[in-house]
Amino acid sequence: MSLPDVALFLVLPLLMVSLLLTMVRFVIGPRMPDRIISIDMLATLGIGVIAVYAIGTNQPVILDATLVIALISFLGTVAFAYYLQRRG
Amino acid sequence: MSSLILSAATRLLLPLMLLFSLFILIRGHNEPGGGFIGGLVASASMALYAIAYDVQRARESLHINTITLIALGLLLALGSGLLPLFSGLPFLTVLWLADPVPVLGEISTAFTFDVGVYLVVVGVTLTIIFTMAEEEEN
Amino acid sequence: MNVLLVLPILIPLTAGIICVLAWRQRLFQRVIAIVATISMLIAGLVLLGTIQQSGIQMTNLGNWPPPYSIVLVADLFSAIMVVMAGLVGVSVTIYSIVTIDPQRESFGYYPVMLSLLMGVCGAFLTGDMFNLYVWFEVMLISSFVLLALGGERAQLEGAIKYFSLNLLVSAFFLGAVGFLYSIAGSLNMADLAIALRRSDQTGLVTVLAVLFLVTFGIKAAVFPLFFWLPASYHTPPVAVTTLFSGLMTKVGVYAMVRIFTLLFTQDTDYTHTLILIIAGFTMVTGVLGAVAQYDFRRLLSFHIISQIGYLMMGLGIFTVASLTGTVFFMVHVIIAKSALFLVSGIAFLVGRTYDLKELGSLYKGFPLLALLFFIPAMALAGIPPLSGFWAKLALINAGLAAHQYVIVAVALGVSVLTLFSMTKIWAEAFWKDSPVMDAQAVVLAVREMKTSEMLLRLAPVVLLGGLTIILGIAAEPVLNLATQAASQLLNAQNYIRAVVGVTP
Amino acid sequence: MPIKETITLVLMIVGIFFMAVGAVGLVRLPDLYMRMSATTKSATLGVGFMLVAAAVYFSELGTAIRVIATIAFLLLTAPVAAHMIGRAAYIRNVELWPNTRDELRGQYDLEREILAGSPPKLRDDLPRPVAKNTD
Amino acid sequence: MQIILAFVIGALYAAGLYMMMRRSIVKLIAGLALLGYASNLLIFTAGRLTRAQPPLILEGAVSPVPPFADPVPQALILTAIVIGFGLQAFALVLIKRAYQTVGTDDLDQMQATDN
Amino acid sequence: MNFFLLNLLLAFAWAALNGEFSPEFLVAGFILGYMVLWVSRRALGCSKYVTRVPLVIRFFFYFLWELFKANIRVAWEVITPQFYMKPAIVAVPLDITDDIQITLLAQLITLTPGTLSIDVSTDRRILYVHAMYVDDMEAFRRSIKRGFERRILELFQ
Amino acid sequence: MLTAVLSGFILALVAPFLHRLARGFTGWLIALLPLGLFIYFAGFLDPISRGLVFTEYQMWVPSLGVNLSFLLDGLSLMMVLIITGVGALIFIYAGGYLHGDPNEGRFYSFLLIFMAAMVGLVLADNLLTLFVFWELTSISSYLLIGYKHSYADSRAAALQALFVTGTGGLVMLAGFILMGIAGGTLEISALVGQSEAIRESGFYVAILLLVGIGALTKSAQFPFHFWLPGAMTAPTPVSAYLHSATMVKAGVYLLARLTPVLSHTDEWRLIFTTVGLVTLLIGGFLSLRQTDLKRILAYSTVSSLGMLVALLGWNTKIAIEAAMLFLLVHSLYKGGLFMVAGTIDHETGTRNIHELGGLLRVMPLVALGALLAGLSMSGIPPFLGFISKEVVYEATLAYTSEDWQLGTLEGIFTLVEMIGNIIFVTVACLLFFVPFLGQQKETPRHPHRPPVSLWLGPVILGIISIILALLTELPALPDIASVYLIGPAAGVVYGEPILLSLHLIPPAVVPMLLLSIATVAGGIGLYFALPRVRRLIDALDIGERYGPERLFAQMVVGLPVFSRSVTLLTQSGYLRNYVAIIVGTLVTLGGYTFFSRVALPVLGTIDVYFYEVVLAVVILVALALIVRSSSLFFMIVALGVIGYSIALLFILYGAPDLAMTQFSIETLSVVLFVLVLYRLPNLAQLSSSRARLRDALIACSAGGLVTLLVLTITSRPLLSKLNQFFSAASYAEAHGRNIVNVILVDFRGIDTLGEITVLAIAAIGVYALLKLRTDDTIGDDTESYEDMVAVEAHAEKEKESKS
Ligand code: NA
Ligand code: NA
Repeated sequence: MSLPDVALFLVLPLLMVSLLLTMVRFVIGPRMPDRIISIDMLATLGIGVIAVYAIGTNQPVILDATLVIALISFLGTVAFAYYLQRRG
Repeated sequence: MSSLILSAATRLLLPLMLLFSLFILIRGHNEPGGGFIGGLVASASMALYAIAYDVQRARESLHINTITLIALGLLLALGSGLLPLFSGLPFLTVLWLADPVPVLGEISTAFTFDVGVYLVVVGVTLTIIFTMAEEEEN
Repeated sequence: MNVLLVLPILIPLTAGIICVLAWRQRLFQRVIAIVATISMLIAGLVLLGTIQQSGIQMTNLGNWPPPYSIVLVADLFSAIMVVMAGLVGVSVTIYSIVTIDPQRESFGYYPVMLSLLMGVCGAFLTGDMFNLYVWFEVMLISSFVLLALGGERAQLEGAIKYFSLNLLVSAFFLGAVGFLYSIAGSLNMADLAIALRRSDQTGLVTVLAVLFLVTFGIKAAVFPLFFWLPASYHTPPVAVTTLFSGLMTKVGVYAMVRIFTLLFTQDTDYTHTLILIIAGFTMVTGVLGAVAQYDFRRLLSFHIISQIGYLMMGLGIFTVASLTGTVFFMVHVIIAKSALFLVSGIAFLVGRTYDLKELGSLYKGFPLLALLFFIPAMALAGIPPLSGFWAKLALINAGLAAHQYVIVAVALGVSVLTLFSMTKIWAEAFWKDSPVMDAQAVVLAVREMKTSEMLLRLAPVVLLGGLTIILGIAAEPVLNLATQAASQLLNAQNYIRAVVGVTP
Repeated sequence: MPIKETITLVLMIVGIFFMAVGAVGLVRLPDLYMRMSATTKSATLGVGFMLVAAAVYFSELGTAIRVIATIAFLLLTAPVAAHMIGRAAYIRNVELWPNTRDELRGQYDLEREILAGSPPKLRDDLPRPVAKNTD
Repeated sequence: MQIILAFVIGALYAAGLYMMMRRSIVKLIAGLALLGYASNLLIFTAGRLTRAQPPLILEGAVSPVPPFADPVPQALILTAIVIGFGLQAFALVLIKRAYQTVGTDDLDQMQATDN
Repeated sequence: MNFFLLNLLLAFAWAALNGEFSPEFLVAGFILGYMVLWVSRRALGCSKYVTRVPLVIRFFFYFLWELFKANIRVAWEVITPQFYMKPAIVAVPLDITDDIQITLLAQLITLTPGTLSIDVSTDRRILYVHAMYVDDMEAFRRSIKRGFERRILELFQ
Repeated sequence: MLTAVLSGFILALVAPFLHRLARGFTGWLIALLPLGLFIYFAGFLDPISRGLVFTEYQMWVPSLGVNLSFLLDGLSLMMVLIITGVGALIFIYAGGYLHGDPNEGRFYSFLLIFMAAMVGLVLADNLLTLFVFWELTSISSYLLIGYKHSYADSRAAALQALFVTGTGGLVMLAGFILMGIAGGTLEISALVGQSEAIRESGFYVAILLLVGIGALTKSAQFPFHFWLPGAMTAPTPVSAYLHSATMVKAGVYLLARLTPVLSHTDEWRLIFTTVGLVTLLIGGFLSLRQTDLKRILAYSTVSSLGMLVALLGWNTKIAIEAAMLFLLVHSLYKGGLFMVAGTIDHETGTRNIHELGGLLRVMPLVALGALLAGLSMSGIPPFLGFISKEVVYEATLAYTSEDWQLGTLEGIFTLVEMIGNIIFVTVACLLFFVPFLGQQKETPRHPHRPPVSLWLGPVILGIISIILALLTELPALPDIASVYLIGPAAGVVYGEPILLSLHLIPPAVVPMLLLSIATVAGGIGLYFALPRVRRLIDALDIGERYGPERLFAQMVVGLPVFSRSVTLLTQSGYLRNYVAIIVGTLVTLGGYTFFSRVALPVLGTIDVYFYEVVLAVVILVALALIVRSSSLFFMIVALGVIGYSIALLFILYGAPDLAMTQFSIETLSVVLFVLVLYRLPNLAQLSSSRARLRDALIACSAGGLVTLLVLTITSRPLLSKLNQFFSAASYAEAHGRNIVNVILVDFRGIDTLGEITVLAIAAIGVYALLKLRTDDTIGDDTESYEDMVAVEAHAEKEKESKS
């Protein structure tokens, strides 16, 4: 098993399992902040997926996307928190 | 209720994000990126700023009316397309500067067009977000 | 290269940008808008002349060879539509100057109106399916803004429906374009025409044709997809309604005509019969809606639908004669309907209501307005020798020649109902004595208004009303043009050759 | 396996381990605050490892810089996000695990938008901040 | 994967349309957003999926090394996404204003001006 | 002066992002950085950046170690079926006063698994931290103050 | 001839201004035009009697086969002389009748338009040109009937007339076009030669029916007759001119004009004879039960028109002669009688026959006019009416003159004719005896001696009737009626020249004379028996209660109600219904097309990786949550999940640009959502479970269709030439390595330009929508919501009160 294969067929599926677990929390909640941290986690996992996929398919270019996610997804979470805190 | 931690972090993030947005804009012709994504990242930074502080401050730090920014962006994009008409070429034909400019590399009307896109995206996103946020604050 | 083709898009865009830069300069914006729309009209006319002289015009934007670039193509039909856009633009702008309130003017009314015109002209001129989508969206967002600008409750309620259903169109359109690309691997209409003619997946192509039929059908407000129109068209200022009625649905019809003459001609027995059926129902439901109305503007709005049926009828019959009818009808209905909407606005101005039961005494008190209503109204009803008569005659002629008796019968019946509802307006708003306002009060109300403002209000109506008469009495040149346009439409090879240089 | 690939592999495995821990923690831990403690950190650490793995694997300066930038951004932003959510959750009365001792109770004054900074001591008698439960 | 995505797209359309048919004005927004996703994914899938390199030309090369993803649907979707963003922003504000003005989130209460 | 440093930093960042530390890129980065700073000058206000490189490096490794330690602990907690934690929200009195420093402290605390800065009091004198393993509240306060806070103070002296 | 037609239209344009100058003399002044035309056309009498025809041809709209071609032959000449001659008298009459009316100028305009259109109609040789004028007469008639527009019944009558004749006209238009298709030309003169072709084209019956309906509506034939009595709300000059002398003759004229083209078939005879006779009877009987002078005249006009149609339907040479003669005679006496009725109304303020009496002393000259016309109408010598009645009887009797056996059909025809004529006599008595003789009664207005303009017309028309009759027996003078008018006209209709010789004095005691005498006797008898007969007719109460008029009235009320219910059905106001219908349409049409034309795709092996499935699952789960969620916030978060997952999909399939854009947009969308939805309520569950099921079914079938399409389309590979070109040219020619970006800014730059325009406008829209919020922004032609709803309530109330 070559490294890319490990990345694609071992690490990536594990990441996906993590993703599913995250979705479990997303679904069961119980409160909104739980769901927000789920999608925060989702973004983090996304970065992981991209990194692993970059290794697995030899595409360094897509690592640029991680930068964008790292910068931007934060804004989403902040907005959610802002909303959560103020809504009433 | 503002957050000290968020405000302080934003002060650091804002320039980084703006810089990054320019980076994405400039290399867009050759690598993933371009005016859209660049513009979106730039507006994200300002949006963050507006959330961390307030819209008024964000508007002031921009120094330019967002709607004017939109118009300027459109004008730049349009102008880039109009330029070739003067050389008898069809609208939106890309013209290249003979010599490459340091850093930016080879300059073309495609690039200025993309800069226009960047400005429009920033202007639009910020107009929308600022207006909405001001509405909320009232 | 051909600058002429780009001008109808560039003029409103440039003017719009200037207006945005001069955000609070209302006077300046008015001047810019007038100059821009007049220039558009002139550019359109020059384009029309050029095409008549030297055939279909094409420019490949970005200087890439077609079918890879986005091309702007203008055949006679496109050019006629551009001219109509210019005409409506000029009329509406003049009318707007006095009727649009300062608040709207200082919140981007003119730039948005100009961008609507830009989108409309883009849609008329583009030779690329996805680019058509983009122009549709330009048009759409501009219309959303114009519709909602002001934020009155009725406007918002109308806008929500308009908005939702039109976004549905966007979703369908986008999907359909995606499918088109995924079947034919191209986006250029002429190139697609070749590819679809050669395609062995004729069944799928027909399915796509139906998808587009529904998509553009919503846009064109045909039965049973027209709901957004009567829900919203009567809510914004009349200038906006006029702009919409003159151009928005017509873009849908234009697109329909374009693709069902250029792209989807494989299974005309099925597709065009379907169009014919839709046309019939559209005419009937539209006119019934109008008959049911007692509100000046809503009645007119329902008529838009009915008229769309006639336009579709010409496409469905699918002969040179019938398409001639469609093209001529298009010119006629844009002019007549715009005039009527503007009249409704002036009637409101005098009577302070659109309710036909409340309106009245206008014939006695404001005979000029009565005349300005009567002419386009009769034109719309197809009374000779006004423009509508020739339009209907051409369609009925074509229908009978093609043995499409049912649709002809429907068209004639609807014509009667059209007359019925036009005379209803006439009887209620003009002949009848208003329960709240006698003729003297009307005269006073008219006198109270500034003469210069009244002149600006009436000028576009006089222009358009005059055109219905001219178009009626001197129908031949325009019919001739329409015939040429129709034969260009039906002989798609010319279009294809003009764009990609080869014929299928 | 060459050394570069081995390092990559190890980094990836460590990374996925921490990420998985984060995900499991997210599901398992009993209250929101602990879930946040677990995920934000573990996942950030994990993803950091993976990014470094990629940097090692591609061994290019450009990629490496981007990776470092990404990690830096993550380290900078993730805690801010956590703080924002945690604070909002607390203000919105998201339950603490029953055994949690709480020195923050009663410190928020939402009307005046201030958080009191009085000397720390346990004040179980004070009411929790009043805020409507809306989600 | 195209097969699975075909079903995902179908589900997105179905859910989007279903949400548009609800009476709550807020659900309408969700419906519109879902339709946007659906259309984008549709173009993406209909343009054929490739587990391949992005359509980028590497330094030193003059054309991308096959197999690479078709850039055309990507460009189209990008345009569509951005347009959709603009429309969505407007939709949001419109709906909020409507809610404030009409005073209800029930679309059935917004039918007086229709016929 | 601080601006100049930050600008320089940005110039390097730019060059780094481009993966090319040629003079052109540095100049360009400087110019672009200047533009960026100009745009965000209000946001930044005046703040003191004293760069003590060795301290930073030491601090960095200290932090990494803490991070790793805490991670292992949380991992253990998560993987093993039983829960061992003793959570508490602890009010940590602050000696540092500067916004950036407080933020840095809060960030570091949050980044360490098992602890989470929830908020800073409006008067900036107390940091409220949620922690999973608090046997003794006072001991926890001390550990924060002697660990991260002391090092940050050193860093920014 | 074109000039003759146009002169009327042009004068119509200036008439109101002329009226401002001429004031009381406008009628006289304007009458000069018809008089001039009359004289001009009279000049053609001689050449045309010698068999010449005059044509004029001017291209108009050749693309549609419409030319301004005019034909002046015997038929059109007679018609045009009636139109201009009576017209001149009517303008004079109108000048007196409308004196002082504020809208007098406008009235002349309408009347002139009518006259010009009528002249055009009878002169036109092109069917469509004829139609153009035909419609113009309808419209001008509409405006004239509704002249007293303040009155609801005037407006209703105007609409009724327009509706009936307008509908008929449109039907006729279809017939004309079919005739043009069948005969290959629209020129009537050329169609005469194509009559064989038309009869054999398969369109014949259709043409006959369509054109017939046009003619019958215009000429007020049963069952379309009802509009004519209604039209009596018009000022009397209009009734006299349009609704007796000219416009209502247009249908008869058309039948006459098309006789050479369409007649000589059983269908022709059956249709027109039957309709004519039925109308003759119904009109006659109904005229007896009226008490309003004008309505009496109107029904008797209906009856007369029935006679004309029946005669043309009968289609023999003599019948045609009789029709032409009666047409002329009727125009002369009925026009006169209307003017008399109008004068009485004008002077006394009433037209009710029971309120009138003894007017002979007040207005002797009017009485003279009435007497002359009445005598002509009764068919008493020496009036042209007498000759006409003789010829009419001859038409049916002479048909079998060879063996003197009256067939059943002929018998019926003759009988009906006779009943009709008897009623004419009765009506003539009624109109003269009741108002003019006996005791003078108290009337709303005290009658004065009317001015010359108000009696001149009837007297002149009566005198003409006598002169024309006398001329038939004076060898020294030209027999104008036979040689110049009826002969040439009948010749045109018959299809070959007719040498006609009418006689005032019958050559012998022929059956016709006996019938004539019997008719007059019967008519006078009926007059005296009228009160009893009237009761009988009232008891029968035909026509008005169950007749087509009632039907029309119900339609006028019912049509809006029906329309409203249809409209409410479609335009329900519920967005969800709209979406459901639109999607339903898409699914139905698309599904039908798909399943009828496309083979279901054969699915290959599912080539899929675990991580891809997970992403799909995540999307589906989030979808399910959105659909079921009741929390707004949850919805937003779930949308974010879908957006992020799609972005990841984009990464997996080689679209980093897309992924980056999707991520950014998604996040910014969240910010927007959060900012805006802040104050919106949670997701209420408002629909019933049945509605939810229905919607779910529709939505799922739409989704299913999309899925099927995607599967089918992607089952074959795509060869994209765009991709090939772009990837080859991106670096080499456009100098960019990121092909997607190069497409966006270079290959398809205009898309991007449009797209940023969309963004810009959206931003302006958001800005304006949020900032522009004052309650007084309603523009000067924008209604407020309350007003709109008020209209709605109005309509509802209306509907309720009607039902
Ligand atoms: Na921690
Ligand atoms: Na979104």
